[in-house]
Amino acid sequence: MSGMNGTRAVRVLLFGAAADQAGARELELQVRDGATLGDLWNELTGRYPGLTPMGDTLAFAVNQEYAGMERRVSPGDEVAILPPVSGG
Amino acid sequence: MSGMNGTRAVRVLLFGAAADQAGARELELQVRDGATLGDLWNELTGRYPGLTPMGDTLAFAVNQEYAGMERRVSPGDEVAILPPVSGG
Amino acid sequence: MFAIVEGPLVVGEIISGAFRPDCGAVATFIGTTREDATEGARVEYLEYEAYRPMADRKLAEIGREIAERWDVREVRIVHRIGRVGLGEPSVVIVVAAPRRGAAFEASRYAIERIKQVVPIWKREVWSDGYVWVGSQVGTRPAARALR
Amino acid sequence: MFAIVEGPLVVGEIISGAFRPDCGAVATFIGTTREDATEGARVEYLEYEAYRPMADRKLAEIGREIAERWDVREVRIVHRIGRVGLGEPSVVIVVAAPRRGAAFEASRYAIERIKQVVPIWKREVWSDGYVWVGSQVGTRPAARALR
Repeated sequence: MSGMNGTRAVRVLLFGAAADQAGARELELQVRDGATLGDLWNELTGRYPGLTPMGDTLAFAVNQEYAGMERRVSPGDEVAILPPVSGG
Repeated sequence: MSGMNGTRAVRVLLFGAAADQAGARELELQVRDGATLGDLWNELTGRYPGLTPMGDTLAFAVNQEYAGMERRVSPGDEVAILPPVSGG
Repeated sequence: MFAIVEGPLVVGEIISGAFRPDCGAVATFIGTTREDATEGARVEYLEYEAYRPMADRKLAEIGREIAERWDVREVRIVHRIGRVGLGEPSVVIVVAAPRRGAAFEASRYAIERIKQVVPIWKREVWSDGYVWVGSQVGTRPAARALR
Repeated sequence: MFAIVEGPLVVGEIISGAFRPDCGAVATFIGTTREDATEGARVEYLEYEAYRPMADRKLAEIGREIAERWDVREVRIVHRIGRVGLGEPSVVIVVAAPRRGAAFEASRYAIERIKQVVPIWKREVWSDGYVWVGSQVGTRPAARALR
């Protein structure tokens, strides 16, 4: 959501091995206007370098639908960091 | 089994539609030495003509294993007349 | 476990009994009796008849064929005979395997083989007579016409 | 019926609820947790985690994909999450169809799709640590080496 100071926050959820590697399951990130999932990922790995080696294996969802790195993220979006699924 | 008079009987079981068409589920037939399933079938259709139209669809078993028309039948054998199976 | 039984099949028990810690996949196939209807008549129930013990032996033989072809650890086939109501299970096939490919393939193989070689026959009892499935012989008007 | 549940799956109930008089075939797939062992260590139990409600929506989406591709009349997928003991079911898939070909194909499709797109993760808890299946990340000696 847009704050009074112009910052824009998205909610980021991490699952499975990604939560382990980051040491966090849920956090908020400020994103600038026009930011993409790719920008958010760069920000995230800057803060949690343990995620970097998982990069190639991860999928991303925005508002509970799979999305590519070019996808724009907006305030209030729910972004999820999804390791290779292993249900069944 | 060989009787005192030299006759040789096999037990014949009929199932499903074949039992319907013959009007019998179980019977004994005398067979001569060296008789085959084919001979027995001829004897059977002579006695129960209702079976004749089913001939092409039937399978036969001797002592509970599928057998062809050339198979010899011996006294004490159990012969089964098997319409197309429809289990499952 | 290969069996021909009279009376309802308790599907959950048959299946759960096949769970094994060395298997990750359990594929099952359940045949249920299907409602059928034509103009003015409908199936009321089915009645299965088996040639025993040949049918029992053939079920076990299918189990051996499966064990030769796939890495499976448990195969169960239970076929019901006698009167079976509509929508009720007539056969339950359970295959437990380490891997799902084998479990799927073997369960499909089992039902195809049952329909080829196991001496069991199904009679559909309609509101206007019966018919032996596969032979089209019976007391229904249409079946009588084929005699 | 598409559900993600905590606690044991009652397989018989899930399956029997899918029997329908217009269907002759019910194919099911049950995934069970598999024992695994390496030198000096073994799996003690599994723990599943889901991203809900995305996972629920993806299960329902698989159901819609199946309905578009095959003539099926009932599809049920129930996935368990949380701790699951060895040899216990973690997922039950049930497909009822008029004909068996469709039932077999659709049940296989369902498990393959679950393993592709449903956000559920499995953690193997070993006697010497845990590992996230698929990521090979965890606290086991071998998993730590990969970090």
